[in-house]
Amino acid sequence: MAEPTDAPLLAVEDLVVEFPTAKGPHRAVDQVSFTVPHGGSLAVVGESGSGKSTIARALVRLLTPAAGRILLDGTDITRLPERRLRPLRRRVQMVFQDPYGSLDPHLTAGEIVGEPLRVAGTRDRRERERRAAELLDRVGLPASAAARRPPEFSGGQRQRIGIARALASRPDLLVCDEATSALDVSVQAKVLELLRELQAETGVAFLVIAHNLGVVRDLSTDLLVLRDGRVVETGRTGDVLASPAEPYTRALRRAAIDPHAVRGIKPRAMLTAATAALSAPTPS
Amino acid sequence: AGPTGLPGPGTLTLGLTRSLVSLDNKLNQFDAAVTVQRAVRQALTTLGPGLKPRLVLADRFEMTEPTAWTVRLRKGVRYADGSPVTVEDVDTALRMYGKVNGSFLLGLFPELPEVEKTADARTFRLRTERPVPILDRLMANIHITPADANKPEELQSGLGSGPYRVARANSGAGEYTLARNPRYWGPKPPLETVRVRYVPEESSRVVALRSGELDVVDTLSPDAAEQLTGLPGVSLERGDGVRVCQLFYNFRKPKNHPLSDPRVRQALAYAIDGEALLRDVLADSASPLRGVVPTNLDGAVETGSFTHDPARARALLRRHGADNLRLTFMWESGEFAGDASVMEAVADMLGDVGVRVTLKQFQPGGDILKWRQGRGGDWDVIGNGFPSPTGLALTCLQGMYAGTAEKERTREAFMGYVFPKIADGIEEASVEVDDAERQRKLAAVQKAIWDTWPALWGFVPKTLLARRGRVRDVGLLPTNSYDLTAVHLEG
Amino acid sequence: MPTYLLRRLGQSVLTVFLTLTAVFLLVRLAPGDPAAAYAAPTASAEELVRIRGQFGLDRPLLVQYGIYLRDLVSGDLGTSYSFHSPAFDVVMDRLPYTITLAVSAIAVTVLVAVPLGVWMARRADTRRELGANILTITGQSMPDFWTGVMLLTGFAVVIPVLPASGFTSWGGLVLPTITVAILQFALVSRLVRREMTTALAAPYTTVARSRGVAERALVWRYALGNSAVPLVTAVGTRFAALLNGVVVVEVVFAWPGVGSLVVRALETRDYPLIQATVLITASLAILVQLLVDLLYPLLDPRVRLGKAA
Amino acid sequence: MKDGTQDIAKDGTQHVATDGTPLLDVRELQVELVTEHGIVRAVDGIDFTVGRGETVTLIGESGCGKSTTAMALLRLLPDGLAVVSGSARIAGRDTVADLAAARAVRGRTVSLIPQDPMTALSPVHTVGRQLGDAIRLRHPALGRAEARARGIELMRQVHIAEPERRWKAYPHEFSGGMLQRVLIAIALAAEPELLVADEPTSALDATVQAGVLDLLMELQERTGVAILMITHDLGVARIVSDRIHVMKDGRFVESGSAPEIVDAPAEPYTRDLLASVPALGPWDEDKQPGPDSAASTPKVIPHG
Amino acid sequence: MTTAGIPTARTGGRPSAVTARDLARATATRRRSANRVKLWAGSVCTALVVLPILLAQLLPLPDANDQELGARRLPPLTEGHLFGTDQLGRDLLSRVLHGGQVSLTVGVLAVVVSGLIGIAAGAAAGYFGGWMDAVVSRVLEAQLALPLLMMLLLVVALFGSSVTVITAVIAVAQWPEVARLTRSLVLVEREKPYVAAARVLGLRGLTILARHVVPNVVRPVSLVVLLLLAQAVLLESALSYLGAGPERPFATWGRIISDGQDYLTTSWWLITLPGLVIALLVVGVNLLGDALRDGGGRTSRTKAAKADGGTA
Ligand SMILES: Nc1ncnc2c1ncn2[C@@H]1O[C@H](COP(=O)(O)OP(=O)(O)OP(=O)(O)O)[C@@H](O)[C@H]1O
Ligand SMILES: Nc1ncnc2c1ncn2[C@@H]1O[C@H](COP(=O)(O)OP(=O)(O)OP(=O)(O)O)[C@@H](O)[C@H]1O
Ligand SMILES: [Mg+2]
Ligand SMILES: [Mg+2]
Repeated sequence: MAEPTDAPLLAVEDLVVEFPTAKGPHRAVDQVSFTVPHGGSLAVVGESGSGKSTIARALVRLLTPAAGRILLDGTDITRLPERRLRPLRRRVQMVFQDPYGSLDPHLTAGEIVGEPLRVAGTRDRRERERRAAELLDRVGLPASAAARRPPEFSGGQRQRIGIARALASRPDLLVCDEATSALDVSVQAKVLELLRELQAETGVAFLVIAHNLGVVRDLSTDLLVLRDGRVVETGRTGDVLASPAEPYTRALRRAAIDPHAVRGIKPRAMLTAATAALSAPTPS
Repeated sequence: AGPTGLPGPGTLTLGLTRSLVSLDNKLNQFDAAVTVQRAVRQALTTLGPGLKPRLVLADRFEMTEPTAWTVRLRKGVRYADGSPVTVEDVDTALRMYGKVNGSFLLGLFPELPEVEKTADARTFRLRTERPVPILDRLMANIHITPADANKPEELQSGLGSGPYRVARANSGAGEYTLARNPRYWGPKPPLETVRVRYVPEESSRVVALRSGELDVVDTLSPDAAEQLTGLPGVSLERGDGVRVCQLFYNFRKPKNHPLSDPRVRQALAYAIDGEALLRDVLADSASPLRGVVPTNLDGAVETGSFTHDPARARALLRRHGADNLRLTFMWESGEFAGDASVMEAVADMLGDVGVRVTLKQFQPGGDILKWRQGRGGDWDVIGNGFPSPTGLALTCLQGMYAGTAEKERTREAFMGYVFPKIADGIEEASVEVDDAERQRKLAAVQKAIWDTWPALWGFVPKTLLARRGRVRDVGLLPTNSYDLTAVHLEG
Repeated sequence: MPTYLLRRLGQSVLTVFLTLTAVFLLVRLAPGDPAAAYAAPTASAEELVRIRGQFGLDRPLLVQYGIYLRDLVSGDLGTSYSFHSPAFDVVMDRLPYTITLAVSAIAVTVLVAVPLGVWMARRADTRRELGANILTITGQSMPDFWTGVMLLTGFAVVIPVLPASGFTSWGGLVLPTITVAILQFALVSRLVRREMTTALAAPYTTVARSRGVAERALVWRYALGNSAVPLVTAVGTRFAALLNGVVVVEVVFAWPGVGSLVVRALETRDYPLIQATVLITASLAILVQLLVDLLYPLLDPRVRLGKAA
Repeated sequence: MKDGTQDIAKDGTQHVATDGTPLLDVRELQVELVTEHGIVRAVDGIDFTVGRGETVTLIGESGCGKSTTAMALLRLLPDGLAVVSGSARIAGRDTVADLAAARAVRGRTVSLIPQDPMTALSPVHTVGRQLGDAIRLRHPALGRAEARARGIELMRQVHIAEPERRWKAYPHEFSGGMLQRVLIAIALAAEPELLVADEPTSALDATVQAGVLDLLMELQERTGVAILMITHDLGVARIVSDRIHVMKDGRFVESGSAPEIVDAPAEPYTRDLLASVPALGPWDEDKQPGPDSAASTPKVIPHG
Repeated sequence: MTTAGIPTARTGGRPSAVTARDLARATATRRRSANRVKLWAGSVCTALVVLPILLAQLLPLPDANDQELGARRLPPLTEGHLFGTDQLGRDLLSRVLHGGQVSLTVGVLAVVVSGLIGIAAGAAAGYFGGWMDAVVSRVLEAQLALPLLMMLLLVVALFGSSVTVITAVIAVAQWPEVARLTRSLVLVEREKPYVAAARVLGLRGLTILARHVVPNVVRPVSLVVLLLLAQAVLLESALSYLGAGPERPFATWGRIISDGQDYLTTSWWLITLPGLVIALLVVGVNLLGDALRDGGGRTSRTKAAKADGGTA
């Protein structure tokens, strides 16, 4: 494992990602820069289509950026060919949004979690099984889970398997792309709790992607607000949420309905305000 | 045609087994096609009942010298477009036939005669180098076409002097409609229209005949004949054919091979139950072969017959040191009706006398020629049919048994059959001008051939034709064709 | 779109070209001699050599290929050995029959199998559906020869309402059409059933029902509209395949299509005819597939050309 | 349309309209699903009413039977799956007992706004066509062009920009929020008295959600339509409802007015649900007198 | 999903309104019983064909090649011949059963080979896309555009008509079906997040394809492969009909049928009975396949259907 240097764990410089469309390239991420320190946690928020997932996919090189650099501990991985990238892949892992689709349905939970170990070169099957059982236990799944297959688990349980798989690689950075948005509130709360514990325990750095401001609040120290692929505002999570500086961030903040904050019968004005602010033309 | 495709009252519909590519016969070897071809194009002569030559475009055709025949064109014969048939046309026709590569007809001619004009515009002489005593029959195959339209290939146009002209043709689909030729020089043919259809599958032809959609279907298989027998409204015509089918031995075997010994060849023949094959497998649609060519051919004689005696076969084989033989039989699909069944049955019969047989079936277009010539692989017996469209034993004998060492150099002797004495005998007979003497010579040579046991077994398939009851006077000839001008419809 | 079309066309032309090359080589490598098939069995070796020369088969393979391509470019597909006329004309004599049969068989297939599939989707898992299923499968798995002759016997002899063979009247189209269609029913109806089951269970169907859309419109407009792409693919593929002719059915019904023509051409080793038939039918079949591809965006607006789904 | 319903009291306890009968009256509704693994009782005897102009919310975690309830009311559950008993009277006709009644109310008295906008429209038909169908079902006499005019007007009402152009567009060319608006427009085409909104916003992101909810409330204000809202989001329930029924395992565990349930939940289950909502914490606007400033911003702004 | 599958015997004691009739009419019940029927009928039909074939040598039957010219074309149920005799007086049942051994072997082998080729080519085309896809797609297109039977005849002419060649030829004829389906399934499968997850883990392309993608498509594909078995048998008969069947006197089904064609109108059983045996096998295998598929994996099926359309 690379020893901490002055360099941040992850540095993203002027990242640009484009998609080809019928009307020419569509710039989904536009000149985004940020850093994540070792053990740190950064949240990226923004409305749907603002480019959050695109950043995540670029970080794990499921996409190749059009411009800019992604530095992992100082190593430029932006354009590394797959062969050279493979050894570095374990350091950045991802928890996917879709708990139903992100697990291979024909493998058992044990095999899924054991897979990164195989990649890492653990040839011994028993050793892999032992480690997988440990990891499953760590994310709060019973020992019997190892032999079952994904369709036999609930959404929250599947998301735990996904987390265990990501952890198996002993990553330095965990990218959580809306890891809880497919889950209902009560389940989501439990998964968030687990992620918090894991960070406290292993010191893994987080890049949390969400459109729900509430989710990021406990999970991240820093916040980055994205709109139409561009960074609108950054800062400490608490500060930004408590007093957003940019109108857009304010609108986002207002759109998040907090049941505790609602007063009166059918306070439609609360919605109207949020809607109005968000629909304001994009400064471009 | 009505909704069910039934032909009209004046229309005769024929269902052919093979697609008729053209109404010319320079390359076509398909016997039943002759019926249609001759309705459009005519020759100087034709083969009538009893395989005797009859005059058509010529009203005189006589051997006036050993090497020359005097021929006179019938007065007033003309083509469908009204132009007269001339000597020039005959001359051109002969030259054009001569230029065709690979023609079967050409193989029948020992040499092509030259046309020698005379003072009379209608009379000419056909001259050959050596005597061709059968020229009158051979010339039945040369169709006469206007000289300037003739080419050394099959003619696509349908202009001829026959009783019918082509009204519609789709040679790709093998479908023709013939209409009466209003300018026909002879008596007006009774049929208004003749439709020719290509119906390859036998079951379909049978169904179409039963439903009245086809009036005549030719070249029936034994099974189809059996099916049609006794059906109301359907009649069968059958007669002896001019084709001989044999399980012919390979005569290119090394000297020490058992099959090189005529006694072994004969011994094997005892194993074959020809009667059962004819009765059960061929359903009585063939006659036993009692000579080396069909005995109804002019000049053919009975030389012996195949007898079934497995015990004797076994004993003889053992005596000649040929037990435990393993033989390979080959044939091409469609060589004769029921070919596969016959071969399988024969293999089984040989199995009963301890001879193990491997069957090798070739597909049309495949390599059987190469194998026949001994270039493909080793084999012992071939299932083969050999036709004699001239109705003469001589042409048949020449084709099969007249192999010489010289021919064999290019592997052209029929299955390697080379017996110089026999070849000489045939040659002598072929140029014998005197009829009686020729017959005598032919008989002698046939006996000699029989004694060489060239075939394991043989038979003569019958010509088989089925017609609707309303079709009358189909005079089916042994050549598997008939004269369309004689046919008429009832009701 | 134009670039896509051009690229697809280019690829298709290449496919046809390679196909043709493969056929060119294969027929020449396969045993058998066009000269021997052409000439009488009694023909002399010398004559065979002459015939080969006449066909240009005495030249090296590469030269033959070059000549073939040169002629092809100038639109000459060669002269059929056995028909003694331009191979193109021979194929064209027969092509209308093949296309007629293909079109009518596909039309009947669609007209019968689609309603049948819809019916099966709506009666899923009932005994009657099982019966229909078994029936179509049985129909498909009996040899087509058998089906053809049974139909022939039934409708031309026992109840003589239809002609037995050939295309002398439109009635002659009925039996071959049915025979070919029977082979497709099982496949298409099962496909429709599968698609319709999916579509009828899809949320948009329920939602449409919730807004009062009549059941009939649900089935025929919404559900079937959403099954169009796989259906058109399957039908298009079948149609393309039928353009090569249906040998057995053609033989049974004396239907002068290209299927039996090419088999016959093979039996006589009629190289120019084989090549011409392959060229023409392959081009047609590939064209059909191209058209089906171009049809997708019209059937499903989500499909964009040039993009795999 | 229904003018008489404008006078609904804001008091959440009153749920009966002026004519005395509730618009929707559900009694002892029980839905049993015959599945491969046995019979599942998805809805286990619930009673509730929705009066004209009212919003009643069913809330509960995933799988508690909310959607099943909604579908059962409209007889949309497949016959081969669900056995429904009890009664559900919509405008006086029992849709549970009488299939014809269900058919008659669908698309006329009641409209459904489905859970997932992305899959709720046929992907191969234009939006206009599907909206036009709904309009012409309600007004069979209308011609194509008239239906189109009316549909475009509806699309404008739900704040879809450039409705003329979008009439010919396909569902995949719309964003989730816009699709939800289209679905609302389709629902409105029926000029219904009752809207059944099955989680109309849970598939949407928080920002779009606000817009859709705002629209629904605007419509209710304008037309007086009654809404049966289904959600698992307490925030949403709190903001739009008059009354809330908290559902668990097919039964109601707690019912009451919106402020009662959210501000003073009696049942531990409700409290759990509430606690699971991630807290956002206070922010600067909380200190301000209220969202009056925001309320004054222009309301009708193209969205999406 | 927390309350998924509330059991019938739930507390609370409200009586269930589900009547026996409801239960009988319910889709789940119907599907289950239909499935049971399919499984049973399928097994019975298949076993009815396959078992006697496997046991052909042990059954008290005349030799398949034993001719008796006097007893030719006897109708079924005469002189102890259950299926009658053929044109050379051989026992048809014995020929069908012994022939079935060859035909089934040819069928099974052909199907296995075509399945392997089809899955490999289709999966590679679907997963890697690009030129690989272009090549496979064009080959598929070309094969559809070529007259199948002519090509098969050519190949048989080229390599002879041994059982091996026939098997290979049928496999070649059938792989497009498998490849097309595999490709369309893989196109859907490769977009699934678990494939992205595997890439993020650092697995290489081939490993992902072999370990994740193929195992997930192999089930629906194998069902199609199962159905191809029947087609293989019919294809062999078409080849025999055109004279390119295995060498005589091997009694394969195709050979029996093609030889019997001449006698269809006089001796219906020669072709009808073997035809029915094939049909029985096909129906059996189809029903079994249906039952197995409906037994699970329904989701992958519906998605496959969509993908099928969009790309094929
Ligand atoms: N494969 C693609 N091809 C074309 N455009 C794409 C593709 N993927 C994403 N985009 C576009 O890029 C932009 C950013 O998409 P992205 O998925 O990153 O948004 P997001 O912030 O993750 O939204 P959500 O909250 O809905 O997941 C969007 O406008 C989207 O339409
Ligand atoms: N088609 C079905 N087959 C079997 N069980 C079903 C089916 N549909 C619903 N259920 C079961 O019925 C119960 C209620 O489902 P329902 O869809 O009404 O929940 P919900 O409250 O709408 O959940 P969500 O918030 O996820 O939409 C669940 O336990 C579910 O598992
Ligand atoms: Mg995203
Ligand atoms: Mg729901």
